[in-house]
Amino acid sequence: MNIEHLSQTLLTHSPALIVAVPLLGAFLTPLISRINDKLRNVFVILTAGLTGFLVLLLSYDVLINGNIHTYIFGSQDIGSPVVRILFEVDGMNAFMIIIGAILVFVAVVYSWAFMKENTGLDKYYTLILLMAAGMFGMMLTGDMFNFFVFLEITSISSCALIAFWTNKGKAVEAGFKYIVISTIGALFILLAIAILYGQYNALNMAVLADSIQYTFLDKIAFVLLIAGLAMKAGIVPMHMWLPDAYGRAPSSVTIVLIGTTQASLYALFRVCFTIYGNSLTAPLKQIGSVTITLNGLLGTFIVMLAIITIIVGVFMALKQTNFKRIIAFAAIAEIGYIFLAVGAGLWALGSDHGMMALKGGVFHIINDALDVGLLFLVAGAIYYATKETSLNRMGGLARNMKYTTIFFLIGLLAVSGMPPMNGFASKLLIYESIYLINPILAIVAILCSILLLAVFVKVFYSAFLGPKIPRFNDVKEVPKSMLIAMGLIACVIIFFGLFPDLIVNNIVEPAANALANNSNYISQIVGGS
Amino acid sequence: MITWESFLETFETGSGFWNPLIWITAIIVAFLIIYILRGYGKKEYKENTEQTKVFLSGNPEYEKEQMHIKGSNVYWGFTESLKWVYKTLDKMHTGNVSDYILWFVIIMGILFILVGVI
Amino acid sequence: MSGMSRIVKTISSVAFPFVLIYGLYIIAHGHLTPGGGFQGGAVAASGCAMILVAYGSIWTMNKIKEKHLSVFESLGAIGFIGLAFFGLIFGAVFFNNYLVGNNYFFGEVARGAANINTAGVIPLMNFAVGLKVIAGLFGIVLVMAYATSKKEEETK
Amino acid sequence: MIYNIPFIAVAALIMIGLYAVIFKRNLIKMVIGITLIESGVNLFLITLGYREGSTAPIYTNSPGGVMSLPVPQALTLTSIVIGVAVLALMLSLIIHIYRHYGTLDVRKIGREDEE
Repeated sequence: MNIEHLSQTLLTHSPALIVAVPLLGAFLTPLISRINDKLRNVFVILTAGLTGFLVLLLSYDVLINGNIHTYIFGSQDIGSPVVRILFEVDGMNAFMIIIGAILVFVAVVYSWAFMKENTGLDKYYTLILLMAAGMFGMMLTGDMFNFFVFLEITSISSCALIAFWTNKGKAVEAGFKYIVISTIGALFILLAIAILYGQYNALNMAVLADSIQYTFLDKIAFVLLIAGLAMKAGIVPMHMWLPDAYGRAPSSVTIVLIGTTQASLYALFRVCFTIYGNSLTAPLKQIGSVTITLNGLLGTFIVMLAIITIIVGVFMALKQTNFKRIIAFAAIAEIGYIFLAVGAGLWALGSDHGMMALKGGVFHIINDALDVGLLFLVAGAIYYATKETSLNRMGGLARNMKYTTIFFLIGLLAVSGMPPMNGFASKLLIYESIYLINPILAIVAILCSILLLAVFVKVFYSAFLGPKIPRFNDVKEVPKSMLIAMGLIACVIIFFGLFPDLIVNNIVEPAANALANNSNYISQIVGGS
Repeated sequence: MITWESFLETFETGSGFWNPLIWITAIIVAFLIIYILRGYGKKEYKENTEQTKVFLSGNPEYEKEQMHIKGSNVYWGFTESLKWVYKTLDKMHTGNVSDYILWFVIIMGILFILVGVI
Repeated sequence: MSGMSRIVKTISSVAFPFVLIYGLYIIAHGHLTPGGGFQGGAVAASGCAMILVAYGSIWTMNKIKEKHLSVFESLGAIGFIGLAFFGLIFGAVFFNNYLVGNNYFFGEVARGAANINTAGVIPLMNFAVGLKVIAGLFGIVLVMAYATSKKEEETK
Repeated sequence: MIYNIPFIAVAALIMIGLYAVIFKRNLIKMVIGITLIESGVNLFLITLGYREGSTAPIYTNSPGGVMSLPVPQALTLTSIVIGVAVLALMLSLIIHIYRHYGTLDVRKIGREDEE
C-alpha cells in the first residue's frame, strides 16, 4: 500500500476517525495507566496528536480544495443517506474542528505537569478524551439526534471535570450548576428535535433544511433550539454558569470547555443559517410599507443581546478579583463580539457588508478560543507556581516567571484587539461592518474593547508588576510541558496576527460562505437543488 | 493552493486595509528612533546612589507588601462612580441555579413573542 | 449500610441468579425482542444492587473492588468501539455489519423465528454494551452507597 | 380529543418540572424537577411514534398490520440512558455538596468568601 493510497483512505474515513480515535483512546487509558503513568501520558498525547493530524488532513481538503465530505456509518451505498446516521463536513465544520484540535492537543500537553500532583488521573484523561470526542462529534455530525447525544456526552464529561477538585466546595457547586444548566438546555433542544421529527419525519440536517416550511410548530422548535444553544454558548443574561464553570475548573479543562462552548455556538449558527436558512428572508409581516423578515428581526435581537453581553462581560470583569473569573467574564465579552458580528451578518444577509461581518465573526471564533485559552493557561501556571487564585494576594511575579509574563502579554494584547495580534484583524472587520449598520454600536464595541484592555492591564499590574513580595521568593518558572503548551498557542496567535489575509482567504472565507449559502450543504445529501 | 506570495498580501476589509508587516516595520523604526534619543539622556544618572532611592514626599517607606496596590483597589474610582450600574449587575448575579433557569425561561418567552408564536 | 436481616439476605441470594439470568437473556436477545445491552445490563445491575442492599456496602466492597469494575467497564467500551473499527478493516466502513449472513460465531442455534444468528455484529455489540452497563451501573451504586455509609459512620 | 391527552400531559410535566427547578430551594427537589422535564420529553417522543391500532415494531411472530414507528422509541431509549448518567452524576455531586456545606439549600451553598 503506497503513501498516496493510504492518505486517500485516511481522508475518506477521517470524519469517523476524528471521533473514534479519541473515543478508543479514552477507554484504553484506564487500562494503560495500570502499567505506567508516564506511558499513559505519552499515549494520551499521541492520541490527541493523531486526532489533530486527521483534523488537518480533513480540513485542508475541505477548506483549500473545496470538497464537501459525507460519511455514512455502517453502509457503503450512498443511495439512501437520508435514513442513516451520517457526518457531513463543509467549510464551517472544517473550520471548527481546527479550533477543537488545537485546544485538545494543548490541553493534553499542559496537563502533563499541571495535573501531576493529583490522584485519579486515569479518570481525568479518560474524561478529557471523551470530552474531545463529544466536541468533535458535535462539530461534525449531520444528524440532529446524533448532535443531542454528543452534546450530552460532552456536558456529562465536562461536568465531571469541572468538579474534578472535589476537595473545593465551590468547584463541586460549579459542576452541579453546569450539569443542571446543560441538561435543561439539552432537554429543550431534544424537544425541538422531536417537534421537527414529528413534522418532517427526518432527523438529517440537510433533509430538514430542504423541507422546512416555517409553520407554527417550526417556530416553536426554532425558539427552543435558539434559546437552548444560546444558553450553552453563554449569552447574557444566560451566562452566569460560565464564570463559575470556567473559574473553578482546572485550567487544562477550561481550555477544552472553551471548545465545547464554541461547538454549541457553531450549532446555533448551523440551526440559524442552514436549517432555517431558506425561511430567513421570507417576509413575515407587512406593516405599512415596511416588510419584516425573520433575518431582520432575529438580527436586531441578536445584536441587542450581543451589545448587552459585551457590556455586562466587561463591567463584571472589571470588578472581579479572582484571576480566572476575570478571564471568564472577558470570555463572555468576546462571545458577545462574535454574536455582534453574526447578528450584523444576519441583519444584512446577502449584502457585501453582511458577508464581511460574517467573516469577522467567524474569524473571531478562532481568535477568541486561542486568546482566552492562552490567558487561562497563564492563570493555571500562576496557580501552579503560587497556589493563589486571588489578585489581592499576588504581585511582582514577573521577576520569577519571565516566560509566563511574556505569554500573558501576548494574550493581553490579543484579547483586547491590539495590533499586531490576531484579535485586531477580526475586530477591525467587526467594527467596520457594524459601523455601516449603526455607528453608535461600533463606538460602544470599540469602547468596550478599550475597557477590556484596561481590565487586563489591571491584572498585569497587580499580578506581575510591583515590588518583589517576600512570600514569593522561592517561586520558580513552571515546568517545560506547560511552557510548551502556552508557547504553542502563542505561536499560533502571532502567526494569525502576522498573516491575517492568508487566514481570512483560506480558512475563514470558506466557512463564512458555507454559513451564508446553504444550498451546497443540502444538495450534497438530497441531490440537486 | 497556498503560495509564498500570499503571505505578504495586504488584508482588505472592504473600506479599509491592514498589513501587520508594514506596521511592524514602522514600529521597529520607531523603537530605533527612541533608542537613539535615549542615548542623549542625562549623563550624571548613576545607579545605587541617593538618586535611585524611593521618595514619598518625605514619608518613611512602607514594607514591600504594603507598597503594592492590590488588585481590588485598582480602578477604585471607576467602580465607585458607576456604583448604580454595579448594584443592578450584582442583583442579577445571584449565584442560584434556579435564577439561571429563570433567565433562560424569560429569554425563551421574549423569543416566543418576537418570532410570533404567542 | 451494614446489611439487613438473615431472611432478606437468604431471599436475595436465592433471587440473585434468576435476576442475573434474566438480564443476560435480555442482552442476548436484544436484536430479536425488545431489549438490548442497556436494558439487560440495567436488570442485571439491579440484581447486583439488591445484593448490595441486603449485605451492606462494606461487605460488598470487600468482595468486589470498584477498580475492577472500572476495568470491566472500559473493556466493554473498547469491545464496542473495537467492533466498529473492525467494520472499517473488514467492511471498508466504520460500524459496518461485516458479520451479517455468516456463521462464524453462533451457528444455527435454533431454526425459525428466534434464530439468534441473524444480526451479525449487533449481538456482539449488545454483549459489550451489557458488560459496560452492568459494571458501570453497579459501580455507581456501589460507590454511592459506600460514600454515604462512610458519612453515617462519621456522624455516629 | 382523547389523542391530545398525551400532549397535554407532556406540557404539564414540563411545566411542573420547570416550576420545581425554578422555585424549589432544595437541590434534590431540583433534580426531581429535571427528571420530570426529561420524562415529559420522552413521553412526547413516544407519543409521536404511535399510530392508531398499531402493534409493537417487532418482526418476530408479528401479527401484521400497522406498526408504530421504531425510530422515536430508539431515540427515547437513548435519551433514557443519557438521563440515567446525568441523574447519577447530579446525585453524586449532591453528596459532595452536602459533605462540604452540610445543607442542600440552594441559597446557602457556595457562599463562603475567599480572599
